[in-house]
Amino acid sequence: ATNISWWHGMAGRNGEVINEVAQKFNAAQTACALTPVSKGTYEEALASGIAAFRSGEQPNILQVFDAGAATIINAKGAVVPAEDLIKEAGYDFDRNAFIEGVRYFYADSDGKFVGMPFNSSAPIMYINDEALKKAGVEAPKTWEEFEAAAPKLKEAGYIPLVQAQLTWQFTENFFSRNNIQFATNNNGYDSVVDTKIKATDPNLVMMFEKLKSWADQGYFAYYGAGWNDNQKPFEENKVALWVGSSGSFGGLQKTAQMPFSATFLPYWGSIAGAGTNSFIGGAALFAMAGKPAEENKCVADFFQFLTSPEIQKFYHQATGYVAITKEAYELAKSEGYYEKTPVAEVGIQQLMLPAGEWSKGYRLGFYPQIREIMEREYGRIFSGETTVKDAFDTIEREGNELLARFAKTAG
Amino acid sequence: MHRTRILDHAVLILGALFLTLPVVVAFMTSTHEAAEIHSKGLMLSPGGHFVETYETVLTRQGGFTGQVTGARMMMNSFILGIGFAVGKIVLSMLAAYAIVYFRFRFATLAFWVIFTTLLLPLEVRIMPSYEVMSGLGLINSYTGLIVPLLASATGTFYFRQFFKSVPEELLEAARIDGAGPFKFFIDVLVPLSKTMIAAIFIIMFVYGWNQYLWPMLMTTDERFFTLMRGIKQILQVWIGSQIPDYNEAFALAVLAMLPPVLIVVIFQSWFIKGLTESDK
Amino acid sequence: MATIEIDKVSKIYHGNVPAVSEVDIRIADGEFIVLVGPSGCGKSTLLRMVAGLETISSGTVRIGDRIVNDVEPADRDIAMVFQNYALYPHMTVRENLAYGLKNRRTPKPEIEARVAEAARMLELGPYLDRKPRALSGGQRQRVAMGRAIVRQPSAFLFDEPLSNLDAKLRVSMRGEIKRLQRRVGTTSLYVTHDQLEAMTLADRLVVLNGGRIEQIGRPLDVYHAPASTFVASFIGSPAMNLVQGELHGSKLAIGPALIDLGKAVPTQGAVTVGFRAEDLQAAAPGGTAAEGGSMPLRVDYVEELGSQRLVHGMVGDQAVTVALSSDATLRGEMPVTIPIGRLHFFDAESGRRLPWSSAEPHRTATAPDLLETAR
Amino acid sequence: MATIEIDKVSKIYHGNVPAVSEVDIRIADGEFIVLVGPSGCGKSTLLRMVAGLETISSGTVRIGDRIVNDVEPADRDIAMVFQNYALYPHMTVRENLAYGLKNRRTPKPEIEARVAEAARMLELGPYLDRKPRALSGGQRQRVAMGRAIVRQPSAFLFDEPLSNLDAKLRVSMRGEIKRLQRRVGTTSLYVTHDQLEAMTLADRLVVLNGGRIEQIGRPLDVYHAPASTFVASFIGSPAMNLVQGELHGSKLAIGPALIDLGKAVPTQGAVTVGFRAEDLQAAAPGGTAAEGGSMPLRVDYVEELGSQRLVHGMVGDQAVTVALSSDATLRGEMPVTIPIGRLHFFDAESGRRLPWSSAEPHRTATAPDLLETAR
Amino acid sequence: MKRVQFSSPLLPYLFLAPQLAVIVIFFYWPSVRAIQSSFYLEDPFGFGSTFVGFDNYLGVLLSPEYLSIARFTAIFTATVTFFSLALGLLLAVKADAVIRGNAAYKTLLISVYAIAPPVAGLIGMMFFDQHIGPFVKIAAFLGWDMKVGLSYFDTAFAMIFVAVWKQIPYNFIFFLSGLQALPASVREAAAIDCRSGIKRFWTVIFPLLAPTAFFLLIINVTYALFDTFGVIDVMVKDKAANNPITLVYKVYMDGFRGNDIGGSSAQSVILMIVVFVLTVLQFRFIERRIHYT
Ligand SMILES: Nc1ncnc2c1ncn2[C@@H]1O[C@H](COP(=O)(O)OP(=O)(O)OP(=O)(O)O)[C@@H](O)[C@H]1O
Ligand SMILES: Nc1ncnc2c1ncn2[C@@H]1O[C@H](COP(=O)(O)OP(=O)(O)OP(=O)(O)O)[C@@H](O)[C@H]1O
Ligand SMILES: O=P(O)(O)OC[C@H](O)CO
Ligand SMILES: [Mg+2]
Ligand SMILES: [Mg+2]
Repeated sequence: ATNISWWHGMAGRNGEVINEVAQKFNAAQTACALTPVSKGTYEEALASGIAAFRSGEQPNILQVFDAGAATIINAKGAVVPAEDLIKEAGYDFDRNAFIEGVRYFYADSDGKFVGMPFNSSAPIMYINDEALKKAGVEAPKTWEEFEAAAPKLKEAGYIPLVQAQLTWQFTENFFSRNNIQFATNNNGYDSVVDTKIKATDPNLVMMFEKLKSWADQGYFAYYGAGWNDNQKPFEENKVALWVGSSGSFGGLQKTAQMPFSATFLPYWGSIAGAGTNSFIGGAALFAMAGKPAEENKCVADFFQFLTSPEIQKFYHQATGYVAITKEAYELAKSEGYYEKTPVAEVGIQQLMLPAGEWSKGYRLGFYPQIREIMEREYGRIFSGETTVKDAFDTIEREGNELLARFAKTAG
Repeated sequence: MHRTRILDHAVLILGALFLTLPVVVAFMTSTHEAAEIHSKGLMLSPGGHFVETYETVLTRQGGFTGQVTGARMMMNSFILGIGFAVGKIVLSMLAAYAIVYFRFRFATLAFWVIFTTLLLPLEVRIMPSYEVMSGLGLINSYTGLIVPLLASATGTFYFRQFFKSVPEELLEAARIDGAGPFKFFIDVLVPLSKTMIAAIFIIMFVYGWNQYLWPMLMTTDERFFTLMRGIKQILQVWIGSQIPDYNEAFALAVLAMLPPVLIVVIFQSWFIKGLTESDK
Repeated sequence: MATIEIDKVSKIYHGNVPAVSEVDIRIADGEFIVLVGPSGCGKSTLLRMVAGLETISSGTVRIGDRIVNDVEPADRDIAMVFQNYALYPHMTVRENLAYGLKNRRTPKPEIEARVAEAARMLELGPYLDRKPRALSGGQRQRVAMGRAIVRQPSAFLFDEPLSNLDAKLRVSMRGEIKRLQRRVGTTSLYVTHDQLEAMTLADRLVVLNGGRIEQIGRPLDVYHAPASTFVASFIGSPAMNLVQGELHGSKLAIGPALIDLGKAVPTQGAVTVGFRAEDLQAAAPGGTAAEGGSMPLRVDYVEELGSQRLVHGMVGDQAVTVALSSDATLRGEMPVTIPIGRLHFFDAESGRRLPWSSAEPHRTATAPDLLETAR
Repeated sequence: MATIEIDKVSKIYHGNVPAVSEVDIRIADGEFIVLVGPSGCGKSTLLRMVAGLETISSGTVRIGDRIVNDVEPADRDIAMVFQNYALYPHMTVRENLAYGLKNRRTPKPEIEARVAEAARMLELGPYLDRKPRALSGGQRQRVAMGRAIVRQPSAFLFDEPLSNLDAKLRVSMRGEIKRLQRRVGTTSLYVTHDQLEAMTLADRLVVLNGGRIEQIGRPLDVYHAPASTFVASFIGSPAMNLVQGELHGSKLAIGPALIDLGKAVPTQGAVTVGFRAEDLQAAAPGGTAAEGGSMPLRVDYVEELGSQRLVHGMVGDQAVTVALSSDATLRGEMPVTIPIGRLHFFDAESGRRLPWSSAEPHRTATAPDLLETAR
Repeated sequence: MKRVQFSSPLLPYLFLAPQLAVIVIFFYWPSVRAIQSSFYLEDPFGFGSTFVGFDNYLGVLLSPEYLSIARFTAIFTATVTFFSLALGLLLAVKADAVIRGNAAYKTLLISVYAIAPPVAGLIGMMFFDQHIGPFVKIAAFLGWDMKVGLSYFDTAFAMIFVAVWKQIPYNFIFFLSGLQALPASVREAAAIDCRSGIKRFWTVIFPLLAPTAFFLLIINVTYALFDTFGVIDVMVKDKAANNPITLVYKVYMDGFRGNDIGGSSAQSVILMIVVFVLTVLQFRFIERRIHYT
């Protein structure tokens, strides 16, 4: 059999599910043998993949997360576009089989799939049912509604709002949910040259000013950049509303000490055209270039295998990540999965909301580092070391420097 | 002279507590259930799940190939620790022998070439090192894990200091007794260096065992994962969106510290002796 | 066994001051030569050149009839005993003794026989399986000796082999070394800075000073006719009294004392006068000087050694020590006399011995000769 | 200045064998006491208990009229000179000297005056600003002495202060210490294992053996009337000859020799007989024993010391050393005589001195007394 | 070196060869590559690189972010070095002073030596966890609302705390053996000359320990600069955010995580220079170091 390797950035239960998927693939056919390897976090998996590529040791398949998409897609020659690979292997490829929210993010500006969407998630809002009942409020759809409900939630003895990742949930998906332009050059899709991030967008600044004032009033709590630090209080029934990943669902079911449900990530009612779908989160799989044809064929076989409704359904149910094809979604639905576990449907529904001009995706080079800058500045905002205004000025300046630098290296 | 005894003991007891308590807590915590730790925090008393937790950690077949058990990682850590220590001792003893006991043209140059490596730890040149390694096809091999770490002069430095302290007359007596360079090395110097070798072995074993970043980069094949790599894996859960298996994390941490700590504690007298001999 | 010829040998370290300058010594087969001199005078350097542990800057060293300048130490057929013994700490006594032989590929049975013989001679039998650290200083010293003996070399070289021992042990090991060397009859070159050791051990002793030979001779010859003030003050304990004197005709003035030498001496004017503490006698107060000159001694302090007492005092402004039997009477101020024949004269400037000096260079058979008959 | 009283002092390390057992010594004001004994006999331990560096297991130590058992070393008003000098390597000589005074808050001008005075006394002036490592052994020793002197303590404690020096320097520093102590008159307790040092320095010496006092006495008393074979063999060089003898009536049999003591002695049967090498004389061959017994000596080997020769030989199967003047004639087999009055008898079992023994315990004024008048 | 040495035309080179080979291949080659890359701007995947002269250096040195990390590194290094040395010394002095239980204390105090930095980080991270960390609870009791991971100061405190904790045993061992190697008689002489133990310590014992202390100073600086990598990596939980990090961590972040080869190489070279200067200082002092024997 032809051996192919797959480096990913998942651990724990999610890592085990990846192993199960690979086993299923290996069991389903004999021509190819797939070996997945955990390379640490998303960031580390990308970095390891790049380091390995430089010395010709790259795996066949590399899992790259949303923020790293630009890095790998812009490196012409690093990957074989998934769509080409699959077609070359003699399979049909139908972009429209994928759900709306998944369709564009890992595609080039022509819509050709470069990466193969795999574990897709959406930032959704988890709801502590007990808390809302106690406070006598409904789950907010907009931030305005949240503002109104917050004092009551606080009064009921809860921290009204906590989130898990400010960059993904309150920055990137702020732009998508409110349908605002994130960066020039069509959110970076058109060219790397002269792409500029619009971090000082007045609406974004307003959002964070709100967050800051909510934090000051006790309506919002921030525990730093660590995901788990922020998730913990929700599990412990101290928090009313928690913005997390649709992929957190499986874990929460085990740890949450109270009944919970979920709804869409709120948007601002005051912003015209808001309420569009969110960017897809999670990660995609990329076929690395420089591999022999028979290995590429195996990769194509695997991608094909992945998109099969059964596997999608399995993965969706085992992890909480959303199904990426309509067929798989329908399958799960038809089996009554969402009636039993309505929370599992929230993410996919959010992704299937109508798209806006700016909710397809973004493509920014060195974006993992730009996220680091944001994380740093957000930390400063909430520890009172800087003002929201200054923070975004810094993010925009340093972000643009990085983008310019990236343009140079990619040019 | 003997008045402040009680104060002395108080300071020592506090110090010992300060240093060892966290380790004890880590151990105690590892014997509780994850959910209990999750809600109640760290533990000071034993929890009764010692056997299960450690059995799981040691034998649960993680990874895709099912080969990443705690025991396997432990074995790899051992191979790395021992391989590194032995390699280091062999290379550096030979080099120090040449430098101290031979008169040759480029002695000073050799000395400097070797000792400038004290300048720059691996972390700083990690990227180019990785490239060189993969250029040589050493990724995913014990050689690749071990050999590059040998590229530093600490061992040579220790042995050089030690050899310098060996009485001159021994070499002179041996020469009169008809021992050439090989004989002298094998018959006299190596046996004389026993304590020193033991001490360096301990130091280097601990160093090799504790390697973190390098094995993380150098191994993509699960068969080569070390304990530190395993810990990293567990930590990742912390970062992500799931509950960490605190108990297992601590069990793994305890397993990771147990062998080197035991070695240091058991052989502490050699260790201290070696350290002081090499100090000057 | 062999002769050793050291011919105009010099050693210059780092193109600098010479440590050993043009030393000539011819050592007869079986002879016991002691190199003696103060610290830093070049004794070890010379010995180590003979051993081959130090390169020879100029001159030649011959062992037997072979020039060994370029011969490896192991091939010179010598054995050496070091000050700190240089035993291999990780080997047992037996292994220490056998090591040199093994390296020479001596057959096993012979090694065993020689080790056994050496152990017997040195009474090391019970310790053969101990490591050196389990031995006392004296035992270690004996192992070092044994290591030299088993090799049956042409020559023994000793570099201060006793100086790490305490006083009592030193005296007894001294005797042992001497007896052993007599017995095996091996040519020996022995370095020490202890004049007593030199006197008692040497067939001939070589006094070194600043890398040059000051005097070579049989111990008693050197004792009784030191070639210079340096030798005079170095050999003998307590050290020879050396005072400034003035010669006028047949008269010698030492501070306040005037001594009649009986006959005129070739040199006149300022000289250094030497006389040994034990040659001085207490004169009866007010009595006349018997057969020598008398000097007034102001006693400073007295050291009781039990067998004798050393009286330290001043003659004029010069320090003089007198060795008296322990029953002599003492007074604060006392005249002491010196037999004329026991006076030594040295040039006041160069310190070299002057031809007119104590009449009797040696009086009896020297010890080695006697010993031959005594056995 | 003060007296020191050591009263039934014992030291037991780790509840084990006692290092010092029930030692009683009363040291008079200004007296110079030397503790002497072989290695490990407890000398240092005792001294260190007086210094306060070691706890006292039982008994009391009194300095002046204060019991100091629980007093800190710094408060005992003593100064100590260590074997390796224990100079503070990071301080200059001046700072070394001043350190103890500074800690005592002595006024600056006084410190300076005292340091200057000590430096003058010990001729340390030129080295005051050097660090110890730039000094020779003798100079370091003097700094150590100076450090003790500046403190003007009630007592000096010395632990083998000279044993790191070479032979010549040791002899001269010995003289210096003695003179200095006389001059400042400070009560002193001095430890050494060198019997010569003990003899020459002590007003009284204390011979220790296995933690117990073997004998206390003035040096010559001890020399001439050793209380036991231990003391006899320890004090005096060469060591006293000790041989097995048999007493029958007034006859003493030593191996082949039979000596007539002239009168019967209380003890009979086996005894240990002691006589000093220098008390033996060579008898004319075939001549009759003059006023003592004669023993046939088979000469083994001879050591020439210049001033005398030591003849080592056997009487029967017992080793005997004879010190002869360097002009005595030697033969392989020679009779030696011993004055009856110089024989010592010891119990064959216990080694304790037997009442009948050499008639003249001491013959002249001892040195210290003499010195008083000599100055 | 030795008074007597072997001389052989080949042997010394033979003995040196393995070590030199390893060093040349795994040290010099990568180091030269690092210096080389520092002058280029490279595409992460290695498809091309542009020579940019000193741009990478300027970029680094002019970045306020880099300078603030440098500042933190300096503070971190100084604090960790100071506290781990001081506490190690304090414990060593006390362990040296007591006789009873000496061995037990020694064993307990050095046991932590062998713990890997990431394991130390892991334990530290749990101790300072915002939700279950016992230290945070103690701090809260004292009125200190500790937010490790959010508050720069609190995180720095926790990092320093863990780094010091990990390093104390090392210093303890060296100080203790240094103390025990001091000539007993000098300490006794001091006991006779000076009543106050504290004064004695500062005027006699500490100056004599200076060589050991100096040696440790260098070791500790190196430790704080480089070996704390594992501690920091674990304690920032993969998200540097506005948490304090050190220069080495920044090299790793930019180079390995950020794929900015040129920039991180320039940082490596800057670090090389810093360490080089430190080493030169070290050698100078060691040469001049007083030998107290
Ligand atoms: N390796 C060397 N390099 C330079 N000078 C040296 C060396 N070895 C000895 N010397 C110098 O040569 C002279 C003679 O030294 P040597 O060791 O022979 O003296 P020594 O008589 O044996 O003295 P000691 O009694 O102290 O052993 C001394 O001045 C010494 O400093
Ligand atoms: N700290 C200690 N612990 C246990 N035993 C000790 C200690 N110090 C000394 N001893 C033992 O006490 C006895 C007396 O020792 P001490 O040092 O007083 O002898 P010493 O007469 O000074 O010998 P030396 O001439 O060798 O200095 C010895 O047997 C020694 O082994
Ligand atoms: O935790 P995940 O997999 O849902 O991913 C979240 C973000 O997309 C990471 O950038
Ligand atoms: Mg010498
Ligand atoms: Mg002693």
